[in-house]
Formats: sequence, structure tokens, C-alpha cells
Amino acid sequence: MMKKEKVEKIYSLMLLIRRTEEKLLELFSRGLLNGTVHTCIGQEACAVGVMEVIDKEIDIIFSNHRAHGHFLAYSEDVYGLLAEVIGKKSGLCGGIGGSQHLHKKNFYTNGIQGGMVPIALGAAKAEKFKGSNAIVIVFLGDGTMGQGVVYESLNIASLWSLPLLFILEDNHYAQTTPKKLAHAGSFCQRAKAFDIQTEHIKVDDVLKLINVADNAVRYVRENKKPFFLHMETYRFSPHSKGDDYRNAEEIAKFKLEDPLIKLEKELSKEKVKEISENIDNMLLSILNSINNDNEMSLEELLILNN
Amino acid sequence: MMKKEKVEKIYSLMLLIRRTEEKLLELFSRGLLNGTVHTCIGQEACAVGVMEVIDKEIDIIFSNHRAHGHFLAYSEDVYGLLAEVIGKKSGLCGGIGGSQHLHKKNFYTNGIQGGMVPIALGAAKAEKFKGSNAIVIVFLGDGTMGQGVVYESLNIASLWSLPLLFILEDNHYAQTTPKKLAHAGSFCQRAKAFDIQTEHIKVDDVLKLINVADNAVRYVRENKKPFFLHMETYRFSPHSKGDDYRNAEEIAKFKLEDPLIKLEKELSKEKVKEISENIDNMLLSILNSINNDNEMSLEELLILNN
Amino acid sequence: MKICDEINTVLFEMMQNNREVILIGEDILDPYGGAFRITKGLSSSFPERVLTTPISEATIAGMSIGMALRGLYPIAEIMFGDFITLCMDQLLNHASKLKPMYNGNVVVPMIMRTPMGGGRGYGPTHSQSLEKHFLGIPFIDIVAVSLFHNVKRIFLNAYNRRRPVIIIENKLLYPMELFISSNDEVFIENMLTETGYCDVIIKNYINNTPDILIVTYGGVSRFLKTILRKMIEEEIRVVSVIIGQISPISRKSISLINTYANQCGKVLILEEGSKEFGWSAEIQGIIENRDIIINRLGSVNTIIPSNKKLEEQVLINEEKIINNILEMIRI
Amino acid sequence: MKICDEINTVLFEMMQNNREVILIGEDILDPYGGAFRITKGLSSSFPERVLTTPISEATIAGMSIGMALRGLYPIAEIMFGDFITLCMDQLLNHASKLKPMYNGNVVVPMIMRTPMGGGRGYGPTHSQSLEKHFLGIPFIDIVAVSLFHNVKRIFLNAYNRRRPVIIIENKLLYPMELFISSNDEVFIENMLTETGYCDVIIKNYINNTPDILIVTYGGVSRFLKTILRKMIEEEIRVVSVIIGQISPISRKSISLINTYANQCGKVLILEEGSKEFGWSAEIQGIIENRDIIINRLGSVNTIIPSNKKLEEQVLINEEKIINNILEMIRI
Ligand SMILES: Cc1ncc(C[n+]2csc(CCOP(=O)(O)OP(=O)(O)O)c2C)c(N)n1
Ligand SMILES: Cc1ncc(C[n+]2csc(CCOP(=O)(O)OP(=O)(O)O)c2C)c(N)n1
Ligand SMILES: [Mg+2]
Ligand SMILES: [Mg+2]
Repeated sequence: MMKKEKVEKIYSLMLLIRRTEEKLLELFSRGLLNGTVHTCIGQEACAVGVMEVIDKEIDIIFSNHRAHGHFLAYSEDVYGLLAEVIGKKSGLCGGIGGSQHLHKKNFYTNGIQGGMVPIALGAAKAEKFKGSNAIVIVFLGDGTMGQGVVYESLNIASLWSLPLLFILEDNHYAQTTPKKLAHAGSFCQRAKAFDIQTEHIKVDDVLKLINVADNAVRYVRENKKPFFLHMETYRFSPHSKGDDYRNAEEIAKFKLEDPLIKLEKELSKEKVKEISENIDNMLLSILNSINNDNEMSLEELLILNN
Repeated sequence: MMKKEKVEKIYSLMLLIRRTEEKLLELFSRGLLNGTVHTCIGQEACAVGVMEVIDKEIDIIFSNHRAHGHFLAYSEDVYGLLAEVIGKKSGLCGGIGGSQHLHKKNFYTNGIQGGMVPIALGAAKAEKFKGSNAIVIVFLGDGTMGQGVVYESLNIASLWSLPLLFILEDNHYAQTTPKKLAHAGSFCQRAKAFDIQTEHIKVDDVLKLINVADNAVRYVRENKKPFFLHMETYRFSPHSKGDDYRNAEEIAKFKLEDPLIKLEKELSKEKVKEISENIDNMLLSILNSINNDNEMSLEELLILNN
Repeated sequence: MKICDEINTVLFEMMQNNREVILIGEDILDPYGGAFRITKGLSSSFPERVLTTPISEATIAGMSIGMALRGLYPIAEIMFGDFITLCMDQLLNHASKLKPMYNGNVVVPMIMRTPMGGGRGYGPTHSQSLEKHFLGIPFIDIVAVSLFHNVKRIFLNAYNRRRPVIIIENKLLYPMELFISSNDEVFIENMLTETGYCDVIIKNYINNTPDILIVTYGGVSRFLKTILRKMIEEEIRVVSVIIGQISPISRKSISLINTYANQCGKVLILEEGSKEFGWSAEIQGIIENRDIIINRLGSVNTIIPSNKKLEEQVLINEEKIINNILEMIRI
Repeated sequence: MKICDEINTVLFEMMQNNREVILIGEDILDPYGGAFRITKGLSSSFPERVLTTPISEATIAGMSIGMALRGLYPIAEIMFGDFITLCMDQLLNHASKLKPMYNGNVVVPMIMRTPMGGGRGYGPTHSQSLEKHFLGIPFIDIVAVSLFHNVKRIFLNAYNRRRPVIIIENKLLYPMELFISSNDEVFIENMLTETGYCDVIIKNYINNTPDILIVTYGGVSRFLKTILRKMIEEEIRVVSVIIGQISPISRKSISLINTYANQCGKVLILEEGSKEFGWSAEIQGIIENRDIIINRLGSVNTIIPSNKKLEEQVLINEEKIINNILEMIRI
């Protein structure tokens, strides 16, 4: 792919994620959504950068509560995601899972911080056992580095040489808790102490990130060994909905480094407009269509009990 | 205290621990003990070295399943310990706890690997909050470094600057599992990654160990900060009773470095004989006396439910 | 006052009156004050005594035990009751065990409080009522906040018990107003148990014998006001006993339940979680008179879906309860 | 064959017949073969497929789930049932949830097996029967090995179920010989449930109606042979139903229990753990006929002490069961 096409593609995906989540927040504020959503507005580069370099046919992703971006970058299944969050039978999981509990193909999320890490480890063991060439990617937030199972898993991933890529998506906050109130020492050192190779990157340029992620993915695939990639990023949106007590200046400062805007500069105004309109139109038509979809019935739900 | 007196004292304590545990194993093989015992034969220096330098009036100890040595070095209460393991009402815990569940004054153990670590952390927080000068010591084995709560606790101990001394009593095995089948990387690095100071020592000379432990204890007390002390040691006895599959040569090799024998060389034959006879006599008379002690009744036990 | 404010207020009072009370949990500092804002204001008033932690539930439990052991009185918040699974080892193998296994020589006075329950569309891992899996652990009190309980007394009594207490707060109760004095439709009475907690009796009649006894606890109490009123229209006399200490069941609660059960001949036991191996099974077991008709109702024993309508159908609700009452009366 | 060898043998066969079966647990390699030697020989036969782990129970559970999700069939050993507390989050919020919350699009076929129970003097944290705290989790089978169950069939059926199964093994059963064919005092019959597990019926009489029904599961079965024989001397006809799948209770088990309950009029429900909020409460609840006299018996709801005599007094035992039977018969 030529550089320009690639930039267009990456930009489109990032914008798709942003617009989709903005739409979700809008639906939310209009009272049309149930439950909660955690958006990744500002962090799209992390999702897109990683998914760009994996092998989507075989690789396996474990994500968390803040998964919309990961999911869209993995599958581009906007319909399935929106229908799921809105609660329709046509959603990825029939509306049962909702925003935090997503699955399609090799993509899995759950709402318990850290809980998916040992599961990803088991998946990596399974792939290695089967002799497949797949690798497993697990996303975790800075806050989630508080959970003990993460360290149990770092240890075993290294001990057993498993093809597991840990991606620490460090947005400086866990809910309302800034990193410095939750963590001592260094994240990379924590992985290194288990003899795992690490890399740290500040996510302001998605193209740079793609390179770094690519190296990480290759390392894991070729060496059948874990790798720990620490991405420093920032979310512009609140943790879920109204729960934002961060300093406005801080947010503004980070917005100046928005990787989406940075990338936009590489494209023509017209192209940007075109992409943006396409996305908006697509979202509108998808939402219209979802509107007419059915919801699952209790009878259908209870079939699962068998 | 003069060097010679000190050596005598240290030696006596170490021998007391060894003889007591040998006695327990003997009772066991004669079918006179119920349950299980984990002896620390070969590791006595760790217990004695640490207890020698703490402030027994105020400091707080959390130990584990292999606690007889720690306990005797802490309290010298042979009667209470033996009566407990034998199951008498006169035991430390009335015979309820048995070998793995001991308590006296500021000394606590439990049989769940790693479970006491966050509890020790809470105790350290309490002491700091109260403004006391006490420090908390928590013993853990190499195998126990597999438990996630240990890392949760390392993080918080460092983050909150708590007076907690982690003592990793690394005897190279967890039950039958050698370290290399259970751990990647380095133990000290794991603590350092949380910004905790560490030190590693091979335990062959108890006097050297005392110095190192003394520095660690002072550091924690003076700085109100955690410290991680990695002691490499070896147990000559099986994990609990008959479950020993280690290489006989390996055991023999380590026995050559037995810190107890090493220390013995600093004492006269007569002195050693005297100390040894005193201990044996004491153990005999204690066991005789315990023989006549009562066991707790169900009624007494159930009073605890109120 | 709203129940969330009641809890907030009693926490404030406990901290003010007892210097050893410490709050610990995730995101509990001001200005946020916890995911359900229960600790709002407290870290401003007592900055040294409100400890926000990393996301480390097992260690929150463990640290609380350690602080309790060494003379403090920790009150831990687990952000969602669904995460109490991560505390199980600390609660069951440590908090409950230290006192008895050390022959009574230590105490572990502490509270762990946590919001349970669904109805907010949070989906499978943020909507459960998991208390049933902790019932029957000896040496731990499990207590539930209800619409009719004096919240303050629950907390103060827990404090006086000098042992680990788990307080279950149904999250749907938080925005509701406590309802503790009778009006002209619902008559409320408190019964003190031997452990110092209260059971609450509410009736929709004054004299006369009741037709049916409802036994429940916690969040299910939110339905009772309406149900009792509707049953007046149906001329069904309902007495409801809302248990405070749900495990272990106190002797007083047992005799209270039996007394009314004997009067009514019909007992409906309700719980927020699924009834399979739940609280209601044990309650059924303590009813002595074999001539009594007993029914149990809880939420459907399945996943709690995110979809709003489906979630409503899975959870226990007013309609299901009323249908159950009417069916039982018609037998 | 001893029960420990039965389990060992079926594990061997499963591994031999199914390349995707993986064992995982602590200290399970040869020559040790696990703390109770259940996996002895297996790592020698299948070195790549027996995974000894660090002391990381939560991750043992989580890894098993991940392997199951990706096409393997893990059989995890938790060394002592007391440590299953550390797996609760993985079992309840992950293993049980993935299939239903993903709308049935994945399966999590796996076994977690663990020894429960006391009687060996191991003290408070190594002697418990904690299964009661896991009963009623939807989407997980909980099954118990007994003296009378075809152990092999339990494991093979678990395998066929393509879902998470927890197998409870009372450690006192390990050295005992399986007892699965009738002799001239005890008559044994198997009843298949709709989920493919078996309940076992044992009787101390041939014709005639029974006087009392005993319902139990797992380790308590070790007392039954002797008790049934002793009851012959007392001329008491006892039928005992030993449930295989203890949660969720199958429809067939329910009707089996009810059938015999109706014949006897008296039912004694026994469990190894304490009965408070235990298995027996739910069993009591499923008995429909209100004229039936029901008793429940378990271990005393307190700490399990190390002292041998005290431990015996706390745990359920033959004498307590017999006294209970005699009392019930005399009513
Ligand atoms: C075990 C567990 N504890 C607490 C929570 C509540 N919770 C949801 S998101 C969150 C913060 C997560 O922070 P981080 O890992 O940094 O991810 P981010 O939200 O920043 O993407 C918390 C505490 C949870 N879901 N699971
Ligand atoms: C949570 C938990 N898992 C497993 C065990 C069983 N167990 C008891 S001791 C032991 C080995 C501990 O090894 P280590 O920490 O190195 O201490 P050591 O026995 O060598 O002193 C194990 C696995 C336990 N007691 N608790
Ligand atoms: Mg974060
Ligand atoms: Mg060791």
C-alpha cells in the first residue's frame, strides 16, 4: 500500500471510531442508551495502530471495558457494535453483553479489570500447543496494573515462552485516580523483572506507533515470547459519562497532541471532508436500520441455559 | 553483648529450633501427631537472624505454613508451640490452629500462601497511622512469589511508604517444584520495579545474615519505607513429611554449608554439648508435661461463635 | 434523606466519633467520592483517613483485615458487588478465620460495604447480587440495607460487633428516601435481634390476622410499599418481615418469622438474586410448621443481560411478586 | 480399585483418547504427581500435556478458561479445595459468563477438580468443604465423586458437557475402594439424569416400602455402607439417594428425590460442610409434599480445628447420622 492510501485508511478508521463513540455519547445524553459506555476518544491511535499490524485471520485479542475502538479497528463491524450497545438482537452478542462484554471471531472482552489477562495467557498457551502461528494480544489500562493476576500472568508468559503481547494502554487515569496515586515504580520495569522485553512509546503519531507495534508483534510471533508494550496516551472524554474531574488545562494540553488531528494534516481538506461525510452518513443509515431491529426475548435468552 | 555470648545465644536458638522440629518429625513418624508439619530444618538461620535484630516489644511478624522457626526465634515459647502442634488446650491457640495457624502477641501465621501479605500491609499502614515506631515483617517463600496479591502489596507498600520488610525465604523449592519451573526473571528485580530497595544474601553464615537483616530493619524503621530482603537458603527436611524427591547429592551438598554446623565451630565442644543437653532435657520435660494437659472441649470451641 | 446520603452521613459520624475509623476503596476521594458518591465529602473532612487504592480488591480486603487486627476500624468499599469475588479468599480464609483459629485471642473489627443488584443496564458483570455465595461463612455478619431499616443503626451496630461485617447495599436503593415511619397505609415496627441488628415488620392492616407473610431483605424492599398498598385494594392483609442480618440468621429472626408464618399459613420468601441455593432456601428451612404453604421467588437464574427489557424480565419485579401473592391467596 | 486410582485412570484415558486434554495444577509432575498423587504417572506418559504451575490459583483457573476457549480441554487441579476461593472471580465472572454473555457463540469446556473435606487434622485452612459457596452459579456444573458413583462416567460426562464443570472430591474417599455393585446387604442402582450424570440409589432392603430416605452427595457416602447395615439390625429400611450433579439440581434428581420422599414420609439430608445456607437447604426446598418430615445434618458451622478429637466432633460422622435416623424413626 502506498503511504497516502495507508494514511487515508488509518485516518478513516480512527475517525470512524471517534464518530461512532461521539454518537454513542449523544445517544446516551438523549436518554436512548441503557447502562454505561466507556469511550476511547483520544486513544484511537492505540487501537488502530495495533490492529493494523496483526494478522486478523489468526491473531486473538482480549480487551476490556474500553473496547469499542479495539473492536472497530479489529472488525469494522459498526453495525454489530452499535446494535449491541443499543441492545438489539442483531448486536454482536444479541444485546446481552452490551458495551463491556463484546465478542466476535477472535475478539473477546469482559468488564472485570485484569480478569482477561490469565485467559489471554491460556489462549496463548493453546495456540502454542496447537503449533499455530497466531499470537495473542491483551489490552490493559494503567489502573489495571493494580491487579495481582497481571503479575501471575507476566510470570507464566515469560516462564513458558508464550506468544502473548501485553499492551498497556496508559491514559494516566483509572476512572478518577491519577497514576501517581495508584502506582509506584515503573510499568516497564515490572515486566522486565519477569524477563520480558518491553518498549515504551508516547502516542502522538499513529504512524510511528504502527512501526513500534509492528516490531512488537513480529517479536512475539517470531520468538514465541511475550512482549510488553507501554503506550502512553490520553482520553479526551470522561471515564464513562459525567465522571470527569480532570484539570481542563491538562485536557486542553493533550488535545493539542491529538493523533487524529495530527494525521489529518497529512490529508487534503477535501479528502477529510469526504471521509467524514461518508462516516456520518454510514452511521446515520446504520442507526436507522438498527432502530427497526428486534430485541431478544426472554425465551431466546433462556435457551442459553441448556 | 560480647561476641562469644552472642554466638552462644544464636547457636542455642538455632539448635532449639532444629531439635524441636526433629522431635516433631519423630512424634509424627510414631503416629503421635495429627495433620501435617512443615519443618524448617536447615533454614533456622533465617528465622534467628531476623528475630535477633527486630524490636520484639513492638514489631509485628506475619509468617506462613513453615513458621515454627520464626515463632521460636520470636518467642522461645517451646511449650506453647509443641502443645499447639500436639493439639492441647495449653497450646498457643488451644490446639485449634495446629502447626500452620499460630499466634502469640504480635506474631501471626496462616496456611494460605500469600494471603498474609496484604494483611501485613494493612498492619504496616495501621502502625504508620498510629505513629508508632513499629515495623512489620512478612515472611514468604520462593513459591509464594507466584501469588498475585504479593505484587498488589509491593505496589501499595511502596506507594504509601509503609514500614514493611518483605523477607523472601527462598529455599529453591515450593513443595516439589524447583524455582526454575515456577519463576521467570529475578525476585529482587520484581520488588525494585515497584521502587523498593532490595538486597540478596546467601544464607550460610548467620552472623553475616544478622548484619544484613539489621540494616534492612533499620532502613525500614528509619525511612518508614518497605524493603525486600531475598535470603537464599535450603531446607534439609522434606516439604512436610515424606514428600521429598530432591536429588540426594544436592541435599548433601547444601548440608555441607549448614549454618548451624558452621556456627558450632565457633564454640567449644563442651559448650555445644552443654547447650544440646539442655535443649534435649527441656524438650523431654516439656513433652512430659504436655502429655498431661487437657484438650479443648467442643463446648469451649463453640463459645468462639458468640 | 436519600439512602445514599444516610450512608454518607453515618460514615461521617463514625469517622468523627472514632479516630480509628478508616475508609478504604477505589476512587473514593473527593470530588468524585466513589462510583456511587457514597463517600463524597469524607476525604475533604478527613484527608488522612480516606485511602484511595489501586485496583486491587483482594488487597483492599487484606489490608482492611491487617488494619483491623492492629487496632483500626476499616470500612472498605468494593466499587461493585460483582468484584467481591476477588475478596473471597481474604474474607473466607482470613477475616473469618483469624479470631477462631487463634482461639479468640484477636478480633477483626471491620466493615466491607458494597453495592449489589441490577436494573441499571450495566450488564452481566456489574449487576449481580452475589451475596448468596457468602452466606453461611461462620464468624462474619452479612447485613443488608433496606428501604425500611434505620441505616445508621446498621452501621453503628456493625461497629459494635467487633468482627467482620459485610454490608450489602442494593444500588437501586441509593436514590430512594428511607421510609421508617408508618403512614396511614403502611405500619412499621422494628424488632431488635440478639445481635443488635433490627428486623423490620411492615403491615398493610392494623388489627386482624394477616393473610400472607412476605420475608425478604435488602433491595427487594423497594417494591413493598406499592405492593402493600395494592394489596389493600385486593383486601389482602400482608405482613412483611425485612431481615437485617441475613447471615447467620439470628434466633430472634427465626422466631419472628415463625410467629407470623403460623398466623398466616402462607409465606412468600423473596430475594434479589436467583433463588437457587440462595437465601430463601435457608429461610424456608427454618420455618417449623409443616402445614404452612411456602413459596420462593428470586431473579431468573441466568446471565443478567444488558438489554433493558430483558434485564427487567430476568430480575425480580413488582409484577412477579404480586402475581405470586395472588396465586398463593387463591389456593 | 481405590478411588484415587480410578480418577488417575480416567484422566489417563481421557488424555490418551483426546489429544486436546491438558492437565494443569501445582506440583502435579512426576514423581510426585500432585499432593494427593492423583496425577501420578501422567506427566511421564504425556510430558507436553501436564503443566505444573507456580502457586497462582487465579491464573490456573484463568488459563484453563483461555485454553478451553481456544479448543483445548483443560483439567485443572486445585491442590486443596480451600484455595478455590482464589478462583472465584475466574469461575463466576469469567468461566460461567463467557458463553451466555456472548450469546452462546463460544464454549468453555473444562474441568476444575479439587479435594475438599476434613478428617486429616490439617486444620482450619486445609479441611473445609467450600462447595456450598459455589452452588447456584448458572452455567457451571458442580459434580461430586462418591463411594458409589462410577467415577469414570462422571469425568467422561463432564467432558461431553462442553462447559465448565467443578468436580468435588472428598479427600477421605481417595484411599477407599469404589463400591458400585450390590452385595447381599446393600443394593445399588444407578439413575441417569437428563444431563448425563448419575444419581445412585442404595437400599438395605429388597421389597417393601422404605422407612426413611437419606439424600446426600460426595464424601458423606463413605458412612452409608455401615449405616445401612446397622439399620438392618434395627429393622429400619433405608433408601439413600446419592446425587452426582449437585448444582444445578437436575429435573430427574428432583423427581427421584420426591418419589422416595413420598414413599418414606421421612427425609434426612446430609452434607459434609455446614448445613447453614448449604446444599441441604435447597434440597429441602425441592421436596414438594408438605407432609414429609425433613431433617438436615451437616458439620458444625464453626472453625475446623486441628485437634483430632475436636475435629471429629465438628465434622459430620456416623454416630450423628445414626442418632438422627433413630430419632426421626421414633417420631
Ligand atoms: C476488578 C474490577 N475492579 C474495578 C472495576 C471498576 N472499574 C472499571 S474501569 C476502572 C478504571 C480502569 O482504569 P484503567 O485500567 O486505567 O483503564 P481506563 O479506564 O483508563 O481505560 C475501574 C476501577 C472493574 N471493572 N473491575
Ligand atoms: C494458596 C495456596 N496454594 C497452595 C498451597 C499449598 N502449599 C503449601 S506450602 C506450598 C509450597 C510453598 O512454597 P514456598 O512459598 O517456596 O515455601 P516453602 O514451603 O518452600 O517454605 C504449597 C504449594 C497453599 N498452602 N496455599
Ligand atoms: Mg487508565
Ligand atoms: Mg520454597
